[in-house]
Amino acid sequence: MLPFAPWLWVIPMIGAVLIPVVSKISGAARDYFAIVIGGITMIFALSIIPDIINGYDWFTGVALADFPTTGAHGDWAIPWISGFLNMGVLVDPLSVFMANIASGIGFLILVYSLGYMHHDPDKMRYWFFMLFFIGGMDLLVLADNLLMTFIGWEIVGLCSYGLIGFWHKHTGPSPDPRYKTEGEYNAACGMKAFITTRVGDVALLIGIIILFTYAGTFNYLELVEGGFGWVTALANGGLLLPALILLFGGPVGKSAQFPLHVWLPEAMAGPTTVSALIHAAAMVKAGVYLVARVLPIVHEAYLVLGYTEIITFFQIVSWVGIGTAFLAATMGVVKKEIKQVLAYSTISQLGYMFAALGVAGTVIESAAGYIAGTFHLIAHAIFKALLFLAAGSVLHSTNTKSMFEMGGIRKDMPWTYRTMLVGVLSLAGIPFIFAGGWSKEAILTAALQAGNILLFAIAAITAAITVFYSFRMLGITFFGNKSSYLQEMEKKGHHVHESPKVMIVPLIILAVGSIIIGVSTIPDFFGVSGWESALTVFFEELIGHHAAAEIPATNPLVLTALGTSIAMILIGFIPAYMLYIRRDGKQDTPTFKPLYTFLMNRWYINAFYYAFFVDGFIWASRGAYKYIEEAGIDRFNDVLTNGTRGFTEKFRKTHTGILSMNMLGVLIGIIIMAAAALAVLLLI
Amino acid sequence: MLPLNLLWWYLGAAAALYVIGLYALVSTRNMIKTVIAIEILIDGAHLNFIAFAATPTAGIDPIAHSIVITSIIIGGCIAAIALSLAINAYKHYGTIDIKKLRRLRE
Amino acid sequence: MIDFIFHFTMIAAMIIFGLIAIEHKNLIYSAISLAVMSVFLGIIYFILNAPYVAVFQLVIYAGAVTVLFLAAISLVTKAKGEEED
Amino acid sequence: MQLPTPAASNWMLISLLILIIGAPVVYLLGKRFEEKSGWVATAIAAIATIIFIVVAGSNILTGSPLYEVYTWNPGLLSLDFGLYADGLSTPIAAITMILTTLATLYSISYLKEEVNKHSYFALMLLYMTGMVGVILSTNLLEFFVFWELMLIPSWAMIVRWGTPGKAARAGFKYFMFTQFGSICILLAIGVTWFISFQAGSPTLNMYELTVVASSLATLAVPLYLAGFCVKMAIFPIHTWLPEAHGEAPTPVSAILSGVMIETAAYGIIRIPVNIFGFVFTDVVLFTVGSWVINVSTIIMIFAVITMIYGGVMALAQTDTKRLFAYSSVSQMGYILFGISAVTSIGLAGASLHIVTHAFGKGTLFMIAGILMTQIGHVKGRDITKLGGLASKMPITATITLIAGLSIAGTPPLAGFASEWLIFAGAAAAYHVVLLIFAVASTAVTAGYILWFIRRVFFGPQREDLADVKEAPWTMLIPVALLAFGAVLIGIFPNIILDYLIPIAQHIAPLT
Repeated sequence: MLPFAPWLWVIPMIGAVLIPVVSKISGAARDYFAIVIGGITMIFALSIIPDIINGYDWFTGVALADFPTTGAHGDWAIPWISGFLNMGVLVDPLSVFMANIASGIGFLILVYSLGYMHHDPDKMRYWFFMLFFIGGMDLLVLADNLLMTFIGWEIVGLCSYGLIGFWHKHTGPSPDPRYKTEGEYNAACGMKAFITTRVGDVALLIGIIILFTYAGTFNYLELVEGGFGWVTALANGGLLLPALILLFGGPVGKSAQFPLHVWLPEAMAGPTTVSALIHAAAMVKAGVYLVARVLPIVHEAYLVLGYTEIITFFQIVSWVGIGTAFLAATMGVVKKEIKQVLAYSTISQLGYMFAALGVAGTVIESAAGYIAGTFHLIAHAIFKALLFLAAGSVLHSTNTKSMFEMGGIRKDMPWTYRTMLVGVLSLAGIPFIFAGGWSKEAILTAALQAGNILLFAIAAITAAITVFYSFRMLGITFFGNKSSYLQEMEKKGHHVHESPKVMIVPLIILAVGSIIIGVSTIPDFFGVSGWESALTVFFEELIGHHAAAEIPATNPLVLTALGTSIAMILIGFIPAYMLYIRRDGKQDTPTFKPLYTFLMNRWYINAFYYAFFVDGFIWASRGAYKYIEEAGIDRFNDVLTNGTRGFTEKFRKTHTGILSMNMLGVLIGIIIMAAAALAVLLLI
Repeated sequence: MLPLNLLWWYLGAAAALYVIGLYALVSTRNMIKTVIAIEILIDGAHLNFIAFAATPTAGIDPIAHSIVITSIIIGGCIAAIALSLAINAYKHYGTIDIKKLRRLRE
Repeated sequence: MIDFIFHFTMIAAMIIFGLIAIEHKNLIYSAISLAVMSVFLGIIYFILNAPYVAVFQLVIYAGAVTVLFLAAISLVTKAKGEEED
Repeated sequence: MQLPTPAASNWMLISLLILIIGAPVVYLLGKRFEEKSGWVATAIAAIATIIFIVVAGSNILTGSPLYEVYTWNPGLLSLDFGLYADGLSTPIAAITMILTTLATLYSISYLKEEVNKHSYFALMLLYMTGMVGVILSTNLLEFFVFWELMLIPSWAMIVRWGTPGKAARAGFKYFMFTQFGSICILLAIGVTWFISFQAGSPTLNMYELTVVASSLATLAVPLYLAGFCVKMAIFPIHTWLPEAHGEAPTPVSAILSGVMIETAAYGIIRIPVNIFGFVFTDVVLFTVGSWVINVSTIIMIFAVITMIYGGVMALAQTDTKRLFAYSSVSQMGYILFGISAVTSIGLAGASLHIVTHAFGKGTLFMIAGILMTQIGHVKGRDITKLGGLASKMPITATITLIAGLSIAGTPPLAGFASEWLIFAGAAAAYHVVLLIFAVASTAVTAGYILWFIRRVFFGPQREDLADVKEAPWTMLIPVALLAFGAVLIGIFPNIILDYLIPIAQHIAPLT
């Protein structure tokens, strides 16, 4: 409702630029300035929600009003490069949801950071990147064209790079033997994240540019207009599927899907707040957002034109998603660090979202899968931020990363424990009460509805694994006896204590939020209008009236999905309870050693990438430098010069300076010329 | 007027003088002889000019004549200077053998 | 015919004296041969309708240059026993 | 193209004359006040820069290019000495003058230990004249004269003030390669004149040449391309660049990499593409299946090879200046890629990339110079001996990050604005396969830049670098201004592109 939506990304960016200036005043002023900027951004984000609820026809792209009339959100566009590109803002349900996640959760995390980053000396850099990130994320989701989305996309990547490597000065031992100190490892992790996502971005940029070449526009609304002539042109050129897959490359990189998922676990090297905001709630959702943004356009094109390449594309999306979900869940089972477990669970949950969206694209009625995917996105943003912040609270207080050095601290940190429990239950997808319950069931329903039984089965198995590792994490961290590490710390007089209020309050807000979202879905399980139908109405314009006929709660598909979901929760929970919550101080001893090693090494994918793409590439480039550049081209140049010099040196010897010799040369020349003249004469 | 077939003979004579001069330059090591060779060379060139100037097609060309006269005078100067160089070289090094003079340079 | 013979004679004489001028061991003879050659060349110039050239040829080459040569030779030639050519 | 009526004023000539006259003035003054000669040279360069930017810029903003013409040689060829600043040449000339002025300012600190400074600064002004003249000239012979004027002072500076022991060889190589290119250009200028002579209107004015398709045009274009590609250091003939840029004194490296080699790109846009554009698209060399290989495709293939090869070579370097030099090779590939697509978007992108690369690479070379002066001329350029400098030199580290990411094409920095235009230009000519390789090389770019930054600035603090201090302000101000330019152009590329795109559309043979 507040004036204009671009302020959402302009304000935090300007705030970020001002941070170095404000920090000249005092440290406290800087911290509170950042919080205020975050708060203003959140208010702006919240203020757009009523506009959306009042209805907004996305497909026709009716602008609310022209800039700068009061209340303008829609077609705010200024020419950025005249004739090519307008900078504009697109306000629709999806972008408003995403902007609220980025700004709202971002604000809570900024508040939390006041406590968490209290002692850090480099807070100026921290606030700068955090605010810049919020601005970039808002730009990404509010942009009305692909190129600006890409710009926001790269800005968040840049901030992610800056924040993962934030602690590059730490001198502790490195977790990875490739690096000497912890700081170097952190910087390397940031670089790994940037380069890996860059690979996806390359594909995305190619896809955007191909789309631009054929459609002549970057604008989402203009892509829909005009009967999808560009889709026909692409299909005739045989480029439809490649272009879509290239476009999907960006989300694969940014949302850490197989085969580019390797960067996200390393991204946990940054501060926990960063992990919570960037690597759980906001940035990694950018990929899901982009697919959700493009899906209605492409799906509509399929319905109009009927190119089967589009269906193939969505099948690829769904299989990549569910494959990643399974892959990451298995890896998460064995991890020893609390943040690593959460990282793998993030990858896994993102895979779920892609699976839902992919499934939505393969059927005519895309609404069910689409809403399941986007709803899971929102729910996950909230409970994963909660989990990370709770984990951060634990880390802050125990001063260690490994879960096995914690244990039995639920009495010392009651609020952290309670909020963490809410998060874990949400992650496990406990239906009826917690966020994540309904969306998981909806994803399963969508898979069934699409008739994709194999995908359904893998999703169900993954759900069980998810329950298992989330309770494993909870059990090892909070239950059982205190570890020897903690006991030693207590001997030194360092007791585990509850975190300050400034950290606990955001946790509670997020926990309440996830319960509210969970409870609000209760009617949906019984076929009454609840969240699902509300969302369907909400997204109706976006997904183009292709909602499924109402699925009654008694529908066997829904019941099957719900039953499977509950069964999987039990299957996952019982062993986790036996092994980790009711344990008697036992350490986690691997049962199947080969499988354990295999999972611990992340299916050897990471090692493979390092061997081939990092070390292999550097090795190859050094080899190329040595053998092609130095021994080849450079050598050739030298041979050329030396050869010329050698030849002239030899030739110089004939220049004796003796007059007789010179004259002999003249004589020979005359004779040759005479002979030539004679020959010419004779020939003529 | 010089008949055309005779022109060929004079051109041949000029070429012969030129070749003689060159041959002398190649073969001799005496500086005085070198100067003589140069003079013969120049004479060959002069003869060429005059022969052409005397042909019926070109008519008697006073420009060719004046060029040759100038050149003759220059040739005399060349001889004078070259000889004075030779004398100086002789006074300095006691020889006029160009090979020996060259060795002295090194 | 007589005309041709005269021409040939002059040319032949000139070339022969030119050869003598460069081939003779004695520098004095060389210089004198050069002078004689110049005289023949002067005659040829006369034949070729170039009287002024002939005059200059005779004055400068046959006269002045030869004198120069002789003077120079007399200055550079050593007594007996010195190397020649 | 129709040239506008010549302007009544002669500000551009004055700006050039200030530089030309300034050079001997600096030399003569410097004999007496050697320490102050740098300041005098900086002031002269700054005055010329300001005059040019104000005059040409105000004309561009009003929508009419600035054209000045003087009778040069009224003889057989009727040569005019013209200076022409339109939406394409103005930004490039402006960045050339800005970067050179800042490099001159930077040189004051860099050359603190050197002797004979006044000759250096006099040469610098001459060098600047050459580059600006190349960009502004309208006449092919005038172009060539300035082209040579650009070569000789830079060669002298490399040889005299470069890395001791290595600079002579590097300078020789630079001179020989470039001179080879110059000969090709001279030949091509001759052929161009002959073509216009055949067409009945002999002229050497590159804006008035109208050329019809002839077989001689297909001779002229390869000659021009060979000549300019040597200067641009395209793949097989690039080896002079890493040596020359690596061993030159660092401010000169910044100019060499930042603007000088781009003048060749400007030359390709202005001469072969503008005059003989049809050769690029119409001359089909052969066809592979349905893939038509024309001149444009061949150049694009070389450009892509250069992009990837330069990037891979940069990964293998352990010497900062050589790393940046190979990075320049790679970036020249981008520019040639944009040009050789001969689409209007591609040309606009390539022209913008000339400017953005000048900002980015100029900054990075000056950063290398800062490391060398603050740490040591030998040690400061060896990446393996550096580390953890971010806490010692926070400003330098920040600026390096900005400039490096701009080179790597990260929005919202300048490099991205030009790179996507280049890629979109290639896509507009439907070179999808080449496009994929080209965009993939941006990942390599990000790789070597970030790896460099990580190795030099992040990681543990090394004990032998404990007493390193932040650079003096005469070095920091230039790099900060350039980095600010990179950010500014990145956020508002339209301040250049709005005036560039109409000209690119006019030049481009393909729409």
